[in-house]
Amino acid sequence: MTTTTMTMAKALNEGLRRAMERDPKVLLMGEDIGKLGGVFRITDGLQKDFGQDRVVDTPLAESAIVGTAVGLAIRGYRAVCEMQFDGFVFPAFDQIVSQVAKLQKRSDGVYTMGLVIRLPFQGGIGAIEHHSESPEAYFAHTPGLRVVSCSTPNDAYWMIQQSIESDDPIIFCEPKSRYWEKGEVDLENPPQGLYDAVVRRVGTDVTVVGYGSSVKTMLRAAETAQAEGVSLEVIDLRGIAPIDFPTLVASVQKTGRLIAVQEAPRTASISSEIVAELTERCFYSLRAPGLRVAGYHVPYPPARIEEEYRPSVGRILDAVDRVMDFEG
Amino acid sequence: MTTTTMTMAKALNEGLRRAMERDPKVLLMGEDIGKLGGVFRITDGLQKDFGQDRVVDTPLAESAIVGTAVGLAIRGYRAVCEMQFDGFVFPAFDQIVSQVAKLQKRSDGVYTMGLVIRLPFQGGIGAIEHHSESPEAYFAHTPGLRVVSCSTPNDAYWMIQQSIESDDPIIFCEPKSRYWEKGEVDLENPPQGLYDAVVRRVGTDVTVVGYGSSVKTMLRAAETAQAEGVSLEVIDLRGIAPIDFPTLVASVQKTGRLIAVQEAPRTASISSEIVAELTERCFYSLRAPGLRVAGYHVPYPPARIEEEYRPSVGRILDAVDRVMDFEG
Amino acid sequence: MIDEELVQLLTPEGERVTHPDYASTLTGEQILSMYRDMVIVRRLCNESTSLQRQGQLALWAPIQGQEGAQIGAGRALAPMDFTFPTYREHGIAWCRGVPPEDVLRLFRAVSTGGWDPQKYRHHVPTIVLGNQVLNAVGYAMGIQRDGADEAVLTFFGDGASSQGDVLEAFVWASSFNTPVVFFCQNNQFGISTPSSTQSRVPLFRRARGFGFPGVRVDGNDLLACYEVTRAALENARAGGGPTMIEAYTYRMGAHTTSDDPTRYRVDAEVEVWKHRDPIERIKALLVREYQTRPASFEAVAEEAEAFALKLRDDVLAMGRPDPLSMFDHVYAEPHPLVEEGRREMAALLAQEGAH
Amino acid sequence: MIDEELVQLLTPEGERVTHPDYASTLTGEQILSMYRDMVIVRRLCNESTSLQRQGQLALWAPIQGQEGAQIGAGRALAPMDFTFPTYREHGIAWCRGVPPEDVLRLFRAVSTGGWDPQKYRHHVPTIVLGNQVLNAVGYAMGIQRDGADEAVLTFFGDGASSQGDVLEAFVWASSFNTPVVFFCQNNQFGISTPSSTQSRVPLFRRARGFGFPGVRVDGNDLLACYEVTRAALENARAGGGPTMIEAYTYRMGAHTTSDDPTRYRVDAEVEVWKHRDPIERIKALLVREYQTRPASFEAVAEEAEAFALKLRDDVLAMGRPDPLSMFDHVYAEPHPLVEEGRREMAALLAQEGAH
Ligand SMILES: Cc1ncc(C[n+]2csc(CCOP(=O)(O)OP(=O)(O)O)c2C)c(N)n1
Ligand SMILES: Cc1ncc(C[n+]2csc(CCOP(=O)(O)OP(=O)(O)O)c2C)c(N)n1
Ligand SMILES: [Mg+2]
Ligand SMILES: [Mg+2]
Repeated sequence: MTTTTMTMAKALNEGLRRAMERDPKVLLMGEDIGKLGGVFRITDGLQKDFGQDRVVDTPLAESAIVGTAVGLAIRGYRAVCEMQFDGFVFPAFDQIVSQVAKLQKRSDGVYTMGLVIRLPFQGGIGAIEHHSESPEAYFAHTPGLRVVSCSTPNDAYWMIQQSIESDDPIIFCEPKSRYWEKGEVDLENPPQGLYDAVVRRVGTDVTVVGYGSSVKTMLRAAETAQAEGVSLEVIDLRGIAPIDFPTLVASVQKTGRLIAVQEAPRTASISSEIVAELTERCFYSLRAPGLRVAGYHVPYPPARIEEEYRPSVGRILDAVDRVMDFEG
Repeated sequence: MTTTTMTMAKALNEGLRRAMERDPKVLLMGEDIGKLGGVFRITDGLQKDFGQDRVVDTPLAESAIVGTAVGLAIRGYRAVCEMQFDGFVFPAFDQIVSQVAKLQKRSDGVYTMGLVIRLPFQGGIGAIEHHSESPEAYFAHTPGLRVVSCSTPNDAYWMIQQSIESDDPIIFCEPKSRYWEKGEVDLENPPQGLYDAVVRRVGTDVTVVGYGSSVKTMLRAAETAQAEGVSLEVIDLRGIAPIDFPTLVASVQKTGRLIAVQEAPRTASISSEIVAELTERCFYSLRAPGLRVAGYHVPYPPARIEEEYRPSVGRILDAVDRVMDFEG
Repeated sequence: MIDEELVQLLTPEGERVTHPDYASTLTGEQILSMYRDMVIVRRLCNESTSLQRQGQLALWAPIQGQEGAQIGAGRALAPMDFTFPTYREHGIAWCRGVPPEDVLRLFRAVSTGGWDPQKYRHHVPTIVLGNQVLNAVGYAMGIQRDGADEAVLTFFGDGASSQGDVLEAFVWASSFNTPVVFFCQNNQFGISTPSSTQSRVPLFRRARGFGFPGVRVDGNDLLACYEVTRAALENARAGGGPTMIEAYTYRMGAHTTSDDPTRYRVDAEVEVWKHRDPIERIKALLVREYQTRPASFEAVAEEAEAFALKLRDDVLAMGRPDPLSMFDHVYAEPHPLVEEGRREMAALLAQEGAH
Repeated sequence: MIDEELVQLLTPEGERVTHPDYASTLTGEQILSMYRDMVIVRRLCNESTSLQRQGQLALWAPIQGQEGAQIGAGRALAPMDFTFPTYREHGIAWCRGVPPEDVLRLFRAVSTGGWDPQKYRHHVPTIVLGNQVLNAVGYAMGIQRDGADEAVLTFFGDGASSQGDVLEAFVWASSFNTPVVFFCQNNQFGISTPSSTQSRVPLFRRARGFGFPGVRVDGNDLLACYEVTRAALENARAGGGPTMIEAYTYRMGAHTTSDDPTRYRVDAEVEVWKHRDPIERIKALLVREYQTRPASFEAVAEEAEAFALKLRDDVLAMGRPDPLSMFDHVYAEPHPLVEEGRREMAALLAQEGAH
């Protein structure tokens, strides 16, 4: 096993590089991704090595980035589109839900829409408005799309490659607050399937499930809970759409308690989906209702108070208390 | 009580007329809403009576319809924007989630965004693609917006007026397949609050909740179930965001069983939200998991097979059987 | 219709006029064959309208009056070019070889596409106005990367010209100098809205401000539409970048069979345009210049009738799709929710079947 | 910089030039006062940059080099006009009377707005590129309906000029002939992307194709920016409809304090533009033509220093907002989820407080 330590940003960069080396049809598109290497430097150095035709600094229009990626897909290319920030994916929303999500169907399978839309998502970096959004539920709700999120450098490295290889369109959510954290990357063997949920910490009392930057928060909560004698099983969802329910069911059948964590607001969200579906699948296993720890029902707040908005260790532990003490 | 019989289309038309008569700041904007009266004739005759400045035939661009409505709101106007069909709201998505939903907050309450976006939504009229979508979950998930849906001419008449009077932005979902069905309209007294859920049929065994065109389907299912000895309590949600949970809780505490119905796909949807939240609120009342009867996870199909896609009496009754027979 | 900015090679009376930049290169034989295309496509349109009236189609979007623009543009294509239509490019579909009954699948509501877009190099219909124009530019970016001698022809209407997607496509096409030709059929209406609402100046002028040429052509003049499109496509293939063509024409019929144009326009206007019929114009030319005999026109008419009969049969034979087909091709790779839905529906159908 | 299409009333050396359409109407006193504005705004910018370096601001978007464009445009406004900025219009905010510390609230990450937009008739910053341009056109539609003698001035950059929203705004402004002036600061970059990626032809030419005039003005020439904007606003108020102004300038600093421009541009270019500094140019004019004494410049400099000190104090005094304030003003009317969140957070905060 050849492993190297690198940041998630570097792992993504390396993953993109490998995908581009492997398949000449892969190209990257986005704002400032060439010379600048992207505002997060995820594409650093790639234009120098692969040229302007494969690492395309585009005019400033997200609908066009995605709309032309669709045309490139029809022509047999695989575009990896960078949205500079989560909050700027919305100008492209129409192309995503009306064309990207539907064209395989509309062409009766003649087209494959093997394109990837990279979104640096979630908050936690002290940014100004529109730079800390969590729009994954919009995409998960849309048939024809797939959504994934990485939480470690190793997953970043492999999942970006698996996403590019996929013939389906994938919204690839990158927890921007974790870009600079280091981790081991196994350069030889992919960890598991792109949509497989992974138990990051085994536990017995409560299943806590989330994705992206929440994984680290959940793990911290598990540490604290352990000290207080409560054992949390922490699951990294990875596949946001589709969700790997068998893995979640197995965990909840064991623990009997469920908490779903996300930064996005709660209404009609991924955590709503997890709670609703697991309630259906594990009705008699659940000793308390599944709870959701989510962003509040407000626009993402100014960064000085963002940590009060985001699911914190404290809020997760509060939910743990509630499911542990639940008596209806 | 002065009641008159009219179609939902006419009730909306009359409601718009009354709102315009009452408040000179109310204006209507949309594609083909003037001379033509809109493709569904909801605005029929209004341009003739209120002039081109108050019933504005716009250029063909939805982002601009909503984007200019925002500017009009800042200037103190109340724009009622018609999206010609549900599937054409997506070009305006960015303006809706980035500006409409956030500007009250961003201006610290100096602005009010009292605008209404009318969406003829759901399927059932044999239309071609993009004309039968149910995008309500996207909006319900977005803090700063409100979402409602009418299911009767009386509600249409009153809810459109209440929506226009509201200082908050409202996505107003009109079940287009019910436009031509007639009902009694009370021209004097509004039925209830804009977001209040209403029990349309009292029952004891299962709470069945939905909105828009599904209400009629649920009522038909209740008829059939009655014949088979099962009593359904049918609730018309009306307020999709926020949801009137107290009314739902009261019903589920009584029946102990819950089915949420919608045409939209199931993942991260309104029905997910209803099931998740009611599980939390009524954990010990529920004798079976709340079930969801929803559109399948596919793009809305060609109209010849749309009735297999939409929640049907058969599918609702199937879910009824499952909650009645539930043994885990 | 004396307009210096309008490219015309044939008067409404079918008399030739010269133009400094464009000359007709078509032979009499080619013109007759394109005449045949126009007649057949109009027949397709009429047949579809009656099929709709008889409840056999859910909807129909007629093209009467626009046959000259569509057959002119469609016949200017090289086989390897790729086209991105709206929902109204029946004439283009015909030129591309799409089986006519396939064109009707969308309108019979048995499909959301209708044909194999790669086989005919003709994208499936796009209903969300303007989306396809960006897709077309992306396809053209692919052509550039392949170094292929191909071009893209994409369509939109005067109404759609106001959509951000179309305008962004102009930016991109110019910025990347892509081999794409924007063909705007200004049929003067977006449903009820007159094109003057979309622009106070002629639409073709927009292109110039984005850095590439715009041309306004008489959209009811087959010869002019052919030559202008051919030149623009050739220029694109040769690396000359994008062109916008505004084909100035008129929607003689309703927007769709659901529409009632009497609410927003006067008969007199329609009458004026009847005299500019693209088919009659070519017929006059053929008679005058090529001495085409009545027998030839009759032969075309008969062929069109036979065509219509077959079309009708083909459409009536189109059964209701298997409801389970809605689960096909949603994704290229297996998806648990799709499979769950398929199983659920199969069980429900079996249950119903059992009753 | 000899460009026939560029309106200039002052050379980089501060010498007057004449223009057939525009003449300077400003008195020496006015020019000095605008000089003062430019100096203060630049000082604000420098102070903010150091505040950011010291960790007191989350981010800063500098305007060095664009002071001429912004003070020129800003001082051309009538009090009742309304402005729609991006995130970089600090000079406009200054002219509108927005308290300078309010401009920094967004960048200190204590607010997502910062000032009372109705009071100063200056909309809150818009970060999603292009959104505000449509909002501005809507506001102008309101002015029309009120029959008011007012106009709207809206800002965007060369990068944002590619966004569908900006282009749709052009369509609408033209179609409804709204009293709106589009002020595009072409500072030649959208972060790292050169403006040539957004357009191969000068941006101002785009307007003409949409049916209204476009003017390119030397953005580093205060006098020209003032006159061109004033004329366009007057024309708009008089019912003459929209104008697009492209202020051709240069972003001397980084895109924001997070940016590293050495990655994508060469120092030599920046050097060239240093000689076109809008402030130096006006200073030269004041000295040459109005014999302004060093003492006057020193007084301005001192004022700017005092201003900066006060600004710093004001910023440092800006406390962390009450976390519970995130629940305020989300809706105008009560909302159960907002109230639930408020209660939950209050309880959590109380719990923490109790520890
Ligand atoms: C984004 C979007 N908005 C609205 C519609 C509804 N609609 C369908 S056709 C049409 C008019 C289009 O006019 P034009 O572009 O001139 O094309 P034409 O129908 O005249 O060929 C409208 C408004 C749509 N299909 N897509
Ligand atoms: C819709 C959208 N996409 C991307 C961004 C990220 N972004 C912020 S500023 C900027 C460059 C803008 O360039 P320009 O319009 O020229 O304005 P300038 O910053 O030069 O004043 C980008 C890409 C954004 N804010 N909004
Ligand atoms: Mg048209
Ligand atoms: Mg710029």
